[in-house]
This record gives sequence, C-alpha cells and structure tokens, in this order.
Amino acid sequence: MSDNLLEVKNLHTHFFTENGVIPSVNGVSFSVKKGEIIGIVGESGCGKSVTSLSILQLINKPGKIVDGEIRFHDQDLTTFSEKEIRKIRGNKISMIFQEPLTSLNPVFTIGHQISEAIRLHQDVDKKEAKQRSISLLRKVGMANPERQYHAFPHLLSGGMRQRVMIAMALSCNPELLIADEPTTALDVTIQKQILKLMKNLSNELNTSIILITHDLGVIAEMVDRVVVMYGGEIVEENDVFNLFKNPKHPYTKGLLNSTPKIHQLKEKLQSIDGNVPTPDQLPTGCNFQDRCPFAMEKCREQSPNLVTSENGSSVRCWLHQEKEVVNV
Amino acid sequence: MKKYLVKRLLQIIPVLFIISFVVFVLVYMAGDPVALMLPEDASESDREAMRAALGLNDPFYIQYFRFVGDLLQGNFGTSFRYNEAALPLVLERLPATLELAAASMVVATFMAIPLGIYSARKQNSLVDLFITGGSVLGKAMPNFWLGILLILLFAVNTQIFPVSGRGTIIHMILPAITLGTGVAAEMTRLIRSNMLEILNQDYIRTARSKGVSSNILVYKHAFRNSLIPVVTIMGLQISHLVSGALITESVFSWPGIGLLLVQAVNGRDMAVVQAAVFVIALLVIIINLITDLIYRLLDPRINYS
Amino acid sequence: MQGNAQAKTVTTVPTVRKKTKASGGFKRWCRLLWQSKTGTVGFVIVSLVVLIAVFADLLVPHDPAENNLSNMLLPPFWMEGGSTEYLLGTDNLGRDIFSRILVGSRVSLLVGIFSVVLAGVIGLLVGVAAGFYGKWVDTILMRIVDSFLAIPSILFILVVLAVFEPSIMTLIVVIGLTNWVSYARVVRSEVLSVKERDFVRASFSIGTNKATIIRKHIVPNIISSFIVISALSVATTIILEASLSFLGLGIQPPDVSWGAMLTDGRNYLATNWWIATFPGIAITITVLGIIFLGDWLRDVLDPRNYFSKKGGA
Amino acid sequence: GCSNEGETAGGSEDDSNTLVLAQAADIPSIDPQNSLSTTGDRVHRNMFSRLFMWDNELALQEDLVDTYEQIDEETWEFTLKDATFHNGETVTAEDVKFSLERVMTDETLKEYPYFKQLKEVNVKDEKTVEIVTDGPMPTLLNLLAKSGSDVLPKAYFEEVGVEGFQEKPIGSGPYQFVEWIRDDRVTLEPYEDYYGDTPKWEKVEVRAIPESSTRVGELLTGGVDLATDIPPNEWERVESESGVNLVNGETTRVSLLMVRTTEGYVTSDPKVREAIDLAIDQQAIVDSVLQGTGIPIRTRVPEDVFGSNPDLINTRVYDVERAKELLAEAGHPDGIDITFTASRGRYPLDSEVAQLIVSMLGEAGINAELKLLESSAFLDEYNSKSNEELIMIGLADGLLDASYSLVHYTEERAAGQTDYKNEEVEELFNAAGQNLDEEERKEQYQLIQEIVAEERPHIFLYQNAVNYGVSEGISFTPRLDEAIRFDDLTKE
Amino acid sequence: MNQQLENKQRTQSSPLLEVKELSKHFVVSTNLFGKPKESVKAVNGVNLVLEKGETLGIVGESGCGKSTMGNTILRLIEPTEGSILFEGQDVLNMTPTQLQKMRKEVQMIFQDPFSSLNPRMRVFDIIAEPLRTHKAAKGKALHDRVYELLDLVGLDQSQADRFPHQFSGGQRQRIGIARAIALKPKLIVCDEPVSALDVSIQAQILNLLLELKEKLQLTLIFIGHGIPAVKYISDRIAVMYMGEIVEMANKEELFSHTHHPYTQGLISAVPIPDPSLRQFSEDVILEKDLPDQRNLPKGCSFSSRCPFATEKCKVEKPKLEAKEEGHFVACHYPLHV
Ligand SMILES: Nc1ncnc2c1ncn2[C@@H]1O[C@H](COP(=O)(O)OP(=O)(O)OP(=O)(O)O)[C@@H](O)[C@H]1O
Ligand SMILES: Nc1ncnc2c1ncn2[C@@H]1O[C@H](COP(=O)(O)OP(=O)(O)OP(=O)(O)O)[C@@H](O)[C@H]1O
Ligand SMILES: [Mg+2]
Ligand SMILES: [Mg+2]
Repeated sequence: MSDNLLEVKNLHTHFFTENGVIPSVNGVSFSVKKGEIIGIVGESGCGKSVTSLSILQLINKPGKIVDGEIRFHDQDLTTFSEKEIRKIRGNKISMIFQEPLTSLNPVFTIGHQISEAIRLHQDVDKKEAKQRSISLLRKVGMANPERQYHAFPHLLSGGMRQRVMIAMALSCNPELLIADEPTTALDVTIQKQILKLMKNLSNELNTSIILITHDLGVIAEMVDRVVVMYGGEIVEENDVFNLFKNPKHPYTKGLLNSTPKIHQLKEKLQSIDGNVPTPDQLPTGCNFQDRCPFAMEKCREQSPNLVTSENGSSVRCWLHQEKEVVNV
Repeated sequence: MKKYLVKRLLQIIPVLFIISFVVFVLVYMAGDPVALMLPEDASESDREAMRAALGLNDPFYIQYFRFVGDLLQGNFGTSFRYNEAALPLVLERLPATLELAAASMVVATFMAIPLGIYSARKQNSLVDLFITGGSVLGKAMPNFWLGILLILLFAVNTQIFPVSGRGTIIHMILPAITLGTGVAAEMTRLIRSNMLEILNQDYIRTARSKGVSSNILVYKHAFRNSLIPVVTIMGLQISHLVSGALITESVFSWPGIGLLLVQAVNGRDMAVVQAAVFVIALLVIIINLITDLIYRLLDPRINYS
Repeated sequence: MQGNAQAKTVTTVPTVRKKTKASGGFKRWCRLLWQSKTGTVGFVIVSLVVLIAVFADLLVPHDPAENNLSNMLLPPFWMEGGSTEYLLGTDNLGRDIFSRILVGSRVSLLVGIFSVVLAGVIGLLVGVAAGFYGKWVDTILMRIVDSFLAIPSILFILVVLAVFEPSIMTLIVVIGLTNWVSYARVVRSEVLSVKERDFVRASFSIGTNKATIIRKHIVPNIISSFIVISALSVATTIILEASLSFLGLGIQPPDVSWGAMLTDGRNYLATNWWIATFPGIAITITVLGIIFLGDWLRDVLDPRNYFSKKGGA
Repeated sequence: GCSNEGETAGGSEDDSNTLVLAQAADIPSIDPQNSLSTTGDRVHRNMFSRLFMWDNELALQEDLVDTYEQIDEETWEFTLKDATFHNGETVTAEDVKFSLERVMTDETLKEYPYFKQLKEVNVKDEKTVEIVTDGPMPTLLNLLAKSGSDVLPKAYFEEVGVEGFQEKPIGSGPYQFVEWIRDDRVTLEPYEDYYGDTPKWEKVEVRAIPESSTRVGELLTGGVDLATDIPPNEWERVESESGVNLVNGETTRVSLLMVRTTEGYVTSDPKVREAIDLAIDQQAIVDSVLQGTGIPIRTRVPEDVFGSNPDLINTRVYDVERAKELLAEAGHPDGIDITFTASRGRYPLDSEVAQLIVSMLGEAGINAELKLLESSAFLDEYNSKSNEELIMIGLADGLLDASYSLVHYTEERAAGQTDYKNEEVEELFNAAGQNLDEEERKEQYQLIQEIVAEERPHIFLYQNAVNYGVSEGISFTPRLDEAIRFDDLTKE
Repeated sequence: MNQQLENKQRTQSSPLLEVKELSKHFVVSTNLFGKPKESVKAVNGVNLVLEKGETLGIVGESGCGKSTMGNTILRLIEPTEGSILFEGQDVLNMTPTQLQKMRKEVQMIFQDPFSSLNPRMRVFDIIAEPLRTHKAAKGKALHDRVYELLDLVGLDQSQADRFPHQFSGGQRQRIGIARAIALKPKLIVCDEPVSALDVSIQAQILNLLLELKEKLQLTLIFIGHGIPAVKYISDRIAVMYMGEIVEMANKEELFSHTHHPYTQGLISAVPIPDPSLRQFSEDVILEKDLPDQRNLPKGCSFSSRCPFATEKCKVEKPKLEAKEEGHFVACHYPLHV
C-alpha cells in the first residue's frame, strides 16, 4: 500500500444540526498516489467540500467525522491531536479554496499571509520568509512580486488572488494539494491560466493533487483519475479516459449528456430530470433512484454497494452489479 | 483621503447650524431665566428690570440674529448664572468629562474584549451563558442606580475607593465603572456575535488549513477583523457616554460638562446650554470622524472617495 | 417519501414534505420559540409584564397612591417587622410597593412601547424615503439625521422637557422624536441593500410603480430587522425613562413608574433598601425579557438563518 | 486633566487643620453681589467683610464699621476700622462707596432689588462714609449685613474688571481665595493680616455634592467634616454611625400654601380657605415625613426674626370635622375640586409633603389635583402666576426683619398671585416701613400677622429645619440664617 | 452613425430591437463639487440589431458589461448615451405610459434565482405580479392563468402557495421564467439564467427555454459566460470585451471562422469535457489579467492582452465592421481572413 500517499476509507462525516443529523458524507473511500491528480466531481451539495475538509480535520462545530479512516503515509489523521494535525496542515497537505476573495484575510497583506505559512512550518526568520514568499509569488506568475508583496487582497483581481492562494499552499512544498473548486469563481481565460499553473507545478514537484470541481471540462483537461460523487457517496470511480468514454453509472452518463459541448453541432441536450436531493432528504435505497431512467424495484429498497472491477474502476449501481453477477 | 476629510469637515457646518437653531428655539421657549435667578420673593418690577438689562425683552428674531452674529465671531454669549463668557465655562469643564468618558471607554474595552472573545470561543457553554446574562444585566441597570450602589458597596461600606469628586486616578475608578458598564455590556454582546460570524469566515478556514494555532487564529486573524465593527460602535457609543455622563457626574459630583449642562438647562442659562450642546455635538462628530478614520485604517478594503 | 413513482416528469413532485401553510403559522412559531431557551424565557417574561400592566387595577392589593402614615417604611414580609399585607414593604409615605410596581409597569411599558412605535414610524418613513429615492432627498434627510445624532438623545430630551411639562404623552412624544434617527439610519441602509436585490429590479422590469414596490418588496424585507431593533429599543426606553426620572424629568406623581420609584427610593438604598430595589429588579427582569425576546427574534427573522435552517429544498 | 493638582478629599483627616464642608449645591457666583443664596453666602461671608454682621446670637454687630451715627431720619455716617484687602491695600471709604453704588445701580446684579432704597453714598474722608436713604429706613443696618453689602476693592476691581475679579476675587475677610473649580469645590486659605481674630484653619474646602446619598457617604467616610442638608431618610444612617453626629437647626424658611383669593376661584370664600387650613394636620406632616424636624407655624415670620408673633408659632388649628362643616356652610356640602401646584426636589421632601397634604385635604372632602413640577418649571409657573387655587412654596427671610416677608400682603405685591387686599394691613405695613421706633414697629408687624392668620391668603405649614451631618470632634452650632463662619467651628 | 453595420444587420422589414451607440458610464468617484472624476465604462458604444424570433447570445468575461447592457435595454439603468428602439419606438424618450406598455413586451430573467424572488412572497403572487400590475387578468382568470403558467414551466399547481425558500435552485429559476412569460412578451432578456444552477439542472432550464421560445415565439437575448450553453441556445452570438462588442456573427460562423484574437482565446480556454482532446500545450493562453476598467488602453481595449498587438492597436481603436456577410469584428488584424 505504500504507493498510496493518501487513503480515505469509509469516511462518514455528519452534521448534527437543530433539525436533525445531516449525513453529508456517507462512506467515501478513495486513494491518491504520489504525483497523481485525481478529480472529484458532483454537483453542489453532494459532499465534495466536506470530504476535502475532513481530510485536514477542518470540519467545524456541528459537523463531525463519525466513522472512517484517513491514512496519510499510513498514519490515521483522524487519531491525531490538534497539535499534531497542525504540523500536517499547510506543510504536508495544503488546501486551496473556491472563493479567492473571502479566503484571504482582508486585513493582512498577501505577503504577510504567505510568510506566515512559511514561518509556521519552517524555522526561518522574517527576512528569509519574505524572500521565499516573493520567489513563490514569482513562481505562480505574479508580475512585480516585490511590490505585490505589500498589497492587500482586495486590490488584486480574482485570478491574482487565486495565485496567492496557490503560492501559500505551495509554500512548504506539500506532498498533497487539495484544490476545492479553485477556478469556479474565475473567468475561463483566467481559469485556464490557473489550471495550467497547477498542472505544471505538479509535474515539477511531483505533488499529488485532489481537484474538486463540478465542471467535467476541467476534469477532462486536468486529472488522471475521477471520483464521481452523488448524495454524499461515491457513485463511480475510474480512469479519466475510461470514464468519459464509457461511463457506467446512470448519473455519470446523464451528466456527460447534459453538458453542452462547444465543438458539437446542435443536437438536443439530454437532461437529468428531477432535483438534486439534499443530504437530509435522501431516500432509502439508491440515492439516485428518483432521477434514474433505469430505476428498478430493487433500487428503491436497497442501496447498491460500490463494486470494484478488475481494471480498478468501481461503480455503485444495481445495473452493473447484476451484470457482474450475470458475467460470473 | 484628504478629500474625504475635507468633505466630512464641510458637512459639519450645516449640521451644527441645524443643531444651534433647534437648541436656540428650545431654550427660547423654555422660558424666563430671570425667574430662576431671583429669589421667590422678588417683585415683578425687579424681574422686569433685570430682563431689560439682559436684553431678554427683544423679539425672538432679534435675539436669534444677535446670537448667530455673536456665534460667527466665536462668541456664545454670557452665562446668566456665572456672569461669564459661556464658551470658556464649557471648555473648562470639558477635560473632566473627556477624562471620564475615556476612562469608562477603557474600562468597557478591557472588560468587553476578553469577555466577548471568550464567550464566542466557548459558544453555548455555561460560561457563555453566564457572560451573556451578565452583559444583559449590565445593560438593564440604570446608571444612577449602579453608581449609588457602587458608592455604598465600595466607598462607604468597604472604604476602598473615595466616594466622590475628581482628583487622582482612584477617584476615577467608580465613575468609570458606572459609566462603562453599559457600554461594556453592549460591546461584549457585539464582539461575541462578531467573533462568531468571523470564526465562520472562509479566511479563518484558510488560516487553519495553514496550520495556525487556535490562539493565533482568534487573537490575530479573527480579532483584527472583529475590531472593525467594534470601532464603529465605539464611535456611536460616545453619544451614549455623554448621556450617561449627565447622570454619572451628578452621582459622583464629577465637575464635568454634564453636570454643568443639567444645571444650565434647569436654570435656562441659554448661552451655556448653547455652548455645551455645540461643544458636545462637535465632540461627538469629531470622535465619530476619528473612529471612521480608524475604521478605515483597520480595514484596508475601504477607500476614501 | 411519497410520490417517488412520478418522479420522471419535468413536473417534479417536491421532495420537501408539505408544510406549506404552516410556514408562517402559529405552530411553527411555537416550535421555534420552544427551541430557544432564552427565547422562551423572554417571551414568558414579556407576556407576564404585559398582562400585569393590562390588569394592574384588578391585581393591586392596595391603592398605589394611598398614603398611610402609620405604615411607613415597612420592610418586605419576610423581614422582621414586615407584614404579608404589604408583600414587598412600604415606602416613606406608607404606600404599598408591590401595588406600585404592578401599576408602575404601565407607564414604563406605555412609554417604552409607544415611543418606540412613534420613533419607528417616523424612522421607517424617513429611512425608506432617503434610501429609496436617494439623491437630494437622501442628502437633506441624512443631514437632519446627522444633526440629531450629534446631540446625545438624553440631552435633547432634557432641553425639550424643560419646555414641556413631563407627562406620559410628552415623554412618549419626546422620546419618540429623538429616537427616530437611529431607525432612519438602519432602515435606510437596509433599503439600500434590498433595493439592489434582483427581485426589486425584476418588479421594476415588469413595470410596477414605486409605491407598490416599496409596499410589497422593500418594506416586507426590512421589517424583520426593524422589529428586532424596535424590541431592543423598548428596553432602552424603559431605562431611559428611569434616567429621566433621576433628572427630575420623568413621570410626575401621583402617576407611578418604575423609574420614578427607583429615583425616589435611591436615597433610601442604605437604610430601606427595598424601596428602590424592587422596582430595580422589575426593570432588570423586564429589560432582560425584552432583550432575550429581541435576540430570539433576530435569530429567527434573520434571512440567513431563515434560509439555511430551512435548507434549499 | 488636572488630576495631579487636585487634593484628595479624604485628606482632611491627615492634616487636621483643613476644614472640608459639603453643600448640596455649588456657589452660584463668586461675586457676592450677584449670588443671593445660602450656599454662596457660606463662602462669601468668610472671604469678604461688610459694614455689619449678625453674631451667633443673631444680634447685629459692627464688622468693618468702627463707630456709626444716625445723622437724621435718612442720613447715616460710618467710620471704618483699619482693615486691609487680601492684596494688602487698605479698606477705605472709597471702596465702600464703590461697592454700594455698584449694587445700587447695576440691575443685572441679583442683590440689586434690595438696595434700591439707598439714595446716595458719600465719602466724607478716607475712613468715613455717609449713606443717604430714600425716606426713613429702619432696616438699613440689616441690609448692610447682607451679602450684597460686601466691600469690594475699588482699585483692583476697576483694574481687572468683572471677569478678572471673578477669576481672582479679593475681599477683606479672614480667608482668601485660592481656587474655584465649578460644581466641585472652592478652596480658601487664611489671610494672615485679617483685622479681626486670626483665622484658625490652614485650609478650607467647600465642596458641592448635590446627590444627598453621596454627600452622606463622604461624611461617613471622613471625606468631609460637615455636610449640610441631610435629608430625613439619612438621619438614621448618620446617627447610628460612630464618628459623625446629626445637628438640627432652624431656618427662616417657612413652607406655606399661597391661596387665590381672586374672585371666581372657589378659594375666594374665606370659609373655604379656613376649611383648607383646618384640614391640614401640620403636626402630622412634621412628625411623619419630616421625622420631627420643623415647627408647625401660622405665620411667615419665625422666632428670632424681628417682628415675629410668638402666638402663631408652634401651633396649628387642625380640625377635619370643622373643615367639613365650613365647606358645607360655604355651600359645598359635597366637597370641592381644586388644583394644587407644588415643586419636586426644590425643597427637602416637598413632593412627599404635597402628596400627604392631598390625602389630608381629601379627607375633608377637598379633592385636590396635584400638579408636581420640577424646580425650574415650578418657578416658571409661580413667577408667571399661572398657578390655580393652591401653590406650595417655601419662603425665607434674607433681612431677618418682618418687613421682608410681610410685603407679600400689600395689594401691589399680592396682585395676580393671591390677590389679597386689606386696607388695614396696607396701612400698618406702610407705617411700619418708615417707623424708627422699634417697639411700635414690632407691634405693627405682629398685628399684620394676626390678620393674615385669620384671613388666610397664605396657609402656613411649618418652619423648615436644616440638618447638618458633622464629624465628631467638630463643634458646630447652626444659625437661623444658615450661615457658617469657619472660625466658629472648632476641631478638637 | 454606423450606416454600413446597420444596413448589414437589417435583413427584413423593421427589426424588433435596435440599439445604437449605447453607452453606460458608472461614475465611481467624484471631486469635491460632485463632478465625475473617474468612471467605469461598463458599456461603451454598443450597436445591435435584433430580429423577431431570433436568439442573440452575448458572451464575455465577468464584468465586461453584459448585465449592464441587458438592464439598460429595459431601462432599468439609464444609459449615458445612445438610443434604443423597440419596434421602432425610442425607449429612452417614452412617456411613462409608453414605458409601462413597453415593459409588458420586454421581460427579464435574472442570473440568481435566489435573489430574484422576493423571499416574503408566495409563488402565486410572484407569478401574478406582472398580471396584476398590467391588469391583464383578475379573479378566476388570474388564477387560471397562473396555474397555466406553472404547468408551462413544469411546476406543480400544488406548489403555488409556497415561499421561494421551499424550492430548489432549478425550480426557482422556473418560477422566474413563469413570471417573465406571464404577459406573453415579445422579447426576453436572460441574464445568465443558468450559471447559478447545478450542472445537471442547467440542461433542464436550457431545454425549457428553447421549448418556450418555440411555443410562444419569443425573441431572446441570452447572456452567459458559459460559452457552450450560449452556443447551444443562440442563433447569433456577440462577444463583448470591456463594454464593447468585439465580434458578432452567426454561431457556426463564429466558431468555425473566428476573427478576433479575444474570441479565439475565449473559445480555446473553454475546457472540453473530453480528455482525449487535452490541449494545454498548443493553445493560445491569454496571459495577462483583465485591465483596470477605469483606465482602459487608449486604442483597442484588448491590446494589453493581445498576443498580436502592434503599435497601431495601442493608439487606434478598431471599428466594428463586417468582414463577411453578417460577421462583424472590431480588430485591425483579424484572424482567418
Ligand atoms: N456547517 C454545516 N451545517 C450543516 N450542514 C452542512 C454544513 N456544511 C455542509 N453541510 C451539508 O453538507 C452537504 C455537503 O456539502 P459540501 O459543501 O461538501 O458540498 P459540495 O459538494 O462541496 O458543494 P459545492 O459544489 O456547492 O461546493 C451540503 O448539502 C450541506 O447541506
Ligand atoms: N452600479 C454600478 N456602479 C459602478 N460600477 C458598476 C455598477 N454596476 C456595474 N458596474 C461595473 O460595470 C462593469 C460591468 O458590469 P456588469 O455587471 O454589466 O458585468 P457582467 O458582464 O454582467 O459581469 P458578470 O458576468 O460578472 O455578471 C463591471 O466592471 C462593474 O464593476
Ligand atoms: Mg464545495
Ligand atoms: Mg452579469
């Protein structure tokens, strides 16, 4: 198992609110190899962010990891004390968030915020930290980094802010970078710059990346392996090429079909009917049953398991399990 | 920045003008100061003679124009009561009030910040409930009542502090607590709710994801941000402080502007009322301006145009 | 889940359970109230005080204004020399403190509530006008608001009450006329933000006229924060009335208010503590109740909570 | 702030030669001719000196005056002692002339109305001054003992002007001015070259502490040596505490009800006025609310004031049954409705007394609607004469002479207020005002009081008392004029 | 002004909407005397002609002025300059009555379904509001009409008396659409109606719009920055950059013969949901960030980011001209010509 940098096993994260327990993440398992870029797709509210926050133990008050393991270098992060996990955060595992404006503290200069990250984990003095911050800023393609070092976040454009976030995340050469929808708030042209930057950095430093998004296009361009989530569970996992070529889960299929494509001629878009369920209203049985064109009696009664086939892909659907059963 | 300042300063002029007019009308309507200056026995002719001598028999508009004319020369007129120029009288008292207000602001801040932060961090705990309840209580107690109680407890029964008067630092403690408690209560509640909100912000999550410890998180990342609304509130509280000072000063015989003003109003001492209201209003405006500037200093997002 | 079977059509049957009518209903409020401990406490206190104020005349054991020279300065019943006839003792004129507290709730609440109503109405009108119409209307109104804000309200009231004799009516009017400015400010800023919301623009794009927009879109959406500050300022006003009494400008005997009782009794704190302490407790408890209720209202009426708690369906 | 220069109030215990007084109000002005108040007078009479003064037995004594002589009915001549002002200059006849002429002519001065009767002041020589009055004036010497007659240094005053003088006033009394922090304290120090007995205290502070519980608090903690105006509710506290004593003294202030005798008011009927008087139990008021201080009285001229009528002092005519009968006789068997104005916070316990009176009147079938007004609103109403049937007020005597009080019963003064008119009173009063025969004058005044007590344009309640809290070790005897001469106090 | 452009765009009789030299400059700072000092040129001299029944897509990066333009067309924002002709009538010079009438014909669908519905109104009242305002229906008729509209956009009638917060994003957007079509308008301006929605819901709404367009013979202006979606729904597409239209053509034409370097950058930046077409390496990447809108480059506003910019581009502003039939571009050096 040593080639897996990170292994998430059977993760359950629930929110204990006044209106009851919300099972946002419900038994998610996946792993990341060194240098690998994996993507997590799924629509709003399916538990992508909660999964990523769970990895760094950043889940806040009403939320709690109720079950599962998060093994990083074969150590279970869920058993770490606050102090121990702080040594991992920002150092071995870094994170980039979706909203670049609100993710930077508005009252400190960006330089200060990057230096802080450096000084937290490395024994360097202020001057040295500043030097390193400036070189990081240069690395992520900021023009005139010496001057921008003293800039406050609000003076920067969205793209520049996201670069700052990346610089901050890279400040300690992490082994794993979790990027939670890093480009959703940005324009396509800027998105392209940021994605390219991340890809290059990953190649250069052999950093593993977990890229969370709901844009299949971004997934297609960036990642090696894809995890598709729906309603707090993984419904499909596969190599990126296979997934796009041969999606198995009806949700994945529907998603691919309902994405308008720029290079295709006009044909009627298919859509997935119905609404995205929220985690507090999940039905018994398969989560996707209400919207699934192939839903069967069984789907309404029992949840399918995530079944892994020989080639390493897995899918959570009765259709395929039956097929598998038939095949055997 | 400069432009902003100039603009704000220019806005003060119409504001002061409106204030002076309103106050003049009110004091004019308030009645005859002469009645209050002579003893109950004085005869009508005695009072008439005095009114004439003080120019109080002139029609309203003449009195008002005289007032505005004098005002433009920086002259608020003469206090009937003290037979002295009103403005110096007020200014002479200003330091005492400022001192008291500043001290109570300090008391309030020093009480509110740790309490507010602590109860936010321990949200919904017993301590939090206790602090919240205490701050509500602090708000519910009228100033004079608290003041008298403090005197009884800490100056008369256990003679830790002097009873009244203005002098050394120790003299300031009880009045400052009296005046500061209400403000502290308000601020504690505010800081608590601010902190709660800020602790949920994305940038706090970012800082945590960097591996920042929870103390630094609270006292550096969150506190600096939560200070921003606190500063604005401090600016608004100044007017509460002045209101409270009217009463606290009476209780503690603190020779400040509040005491002067209450007596001037009761004595229909028009010039002093005018001067005091003017000075207080100006003070409130200026302090608000300063807090605004601090606010802008604390929050780099705001620009000055 | 009902209705799974028909989920295929575009007309999705809602996954939310039916709670249509209940959303504004009595039951929902009860549940929301019950969920918050402090909210419940606040509600109970405030209801009690209101009931007491309304039925004070029926509840008082003694005429609150009646002097009784043979029963002067009696302590509360549990102390030596006290009698159960005068539960909370008597004051320096032999008047029953318990009865006076019951009746005193009236003035305190009347002044508290009606001055807030007055201030609220003026503040709402001015704030909406300034925020919605902007431009010179805003400039002029806001300069006036600034002027009022620069004078600490008690100071203004002090000067006004020097002119007009203090009575319940004048107190209400004067306090109302000084406090409207803070409403105007809050309302204005709320209007400014609501005005920019898309549904207002949507209504404009339909051709709805301004008055209707204000009535149907702006006001309903600012009213909750308005209610919250109103609740809290009832509390502040009750304390303000007490302070005015201290300055000799509160309600005048034979009318009773808690503030006046507190003020009269303050000189007896060292010797006959009960005269000022019980009205003090009454004020504190009432204010406490109102603040709790206000806080609860803020939580329930805050659209952020409103949405997140209910979820996006 | 100037916190370092202020002296701690608690310091008086350490240096035994400092005297700290606490009064309920600050002095209104440092200018003795523009002050007109007990609080001010307590400072002025120690800083300035006058031609005459009242001694502790309330007998008139020469102060600055060495000898004097009445030349004719309207002319008096005074020679001065050798005295100096605090700046070292000698007190001369010029200074006396200057001071008296100032108060005689400047209408804006509060003391002015009392000095209108002076016609001229002439300097005879450096030490001799002649005063000419406007007609015979039996009360001239009383007037010259009033604070408006304080002698000011002409040369200095003219040099620095009013403002300058108020900043640093100079007199010729035993104590000289150090500083006045308004609404806080006046500080005085002894003037070594004082022409009388050498002043005893090394330092005197007169503090203003309006809140009575705070004032008592200061007294109890030793912050002040003597506190004036201790309200009855605090007596127990003061008395029970060791180290402080309560001292009770009388004042010339008499609380009374002014009654409208004006046509159209129900009180124009003397029977109704009598009924009101009979319905009020002055003794009960004194015993309950006032806790035994104060003297029931039926005249405005208390004992020890020239012209007082002993028959009307410490007496009452309380009789509710008779009051009811009188009302019925006057044609009001079902009682009457009247409006009763009183102040709140102007005099000690005024609102309590007023509320008590309302219930007493109620028992006799007189339904009084109480209108309690805060001090300045009260004065507005009083001075504008807009009150209705009854108004309760406390009136003092600044001259210690009945003429000061009884002028109220002249037609001119009563107009618009009580509208009282009585030819006999009118004649008696005018005659007495010019009468230089003391005995005869006294009788005239006593007669007026009897008539008034019978006709009741005023219904008298009680003679006010004032209570002082005094530190143990300070000997203090209160005076009827409420004055305090620092050197009369002694410390063991 | 631009006669050539006008003629070219005008194919048949009179167009439904004609926008001429439309500009909107937001004043962002004034001097002491209230005179404008700095302004954002959100819309800067835009010309458009829209025929009846067609769908015009507008794409461009965030902040390029798309929404502002949409809002000015409805006169929700008063333009600084220019004129707007709706069915030949000048919208900017309308009397209040005419404007009222015009607003019956032109409707808008907003980007954010969460903020475009009044949270305190029931769905019924939201949809009925335009009908009531224009007194189009009353009583029973109103009732029926609202239910019919609910049906039309695929909502259940039983949901009529709910509040917006009880609906999902997609359902809310349907409510917004129902409100917009209630008065049977001729033109609907859709301001990014799907960008706030979940991926799997977007297609539902796009299909619904297409369906309604057919059924009700609507003319649409569809604003969006999701280029594939715009392409899917539009007939013609205009590309905006910094308040100006830089290229406009029939959609097939635009994608096959891209003339403007910005359009090309934009198209190539759209990630393609097909891993086999990965193309980072060879593509044009617009390197720099957007310029500050307060002080745009003097000449071509794109010159600061354009890989082909010359000195000329920096000084001289290119005009929007037809390079081919119906294909307009504002560039000194258009590609593929
Ligand atoms: N603090 C919280 N309290 C209650 N529920 C929460 C909380 N945070 C998240 N959730 C629930 O967990 C579910 C998953 O949220 P998550 O943020 O992981 O979604 P996501 O897939 O990242 O969506 P998006 O694409 O919108 O970011 C949501 O439906 C939300 O309701
Ligand atoms: N009221 C306003 N005051 C000042 N500037 C404004 C105002 N409204 C819009 N702007 C500015 O005008 C420019 C165009 O805004 P607009 O909303 O039209 O862009 P957009 O193309 O719709 O962007 P998005 O895709 O993000 O919705 C932006 O730079 C914006 O900052
Ligand atoms: Mg997320
Ligand atoms: Mg937009």
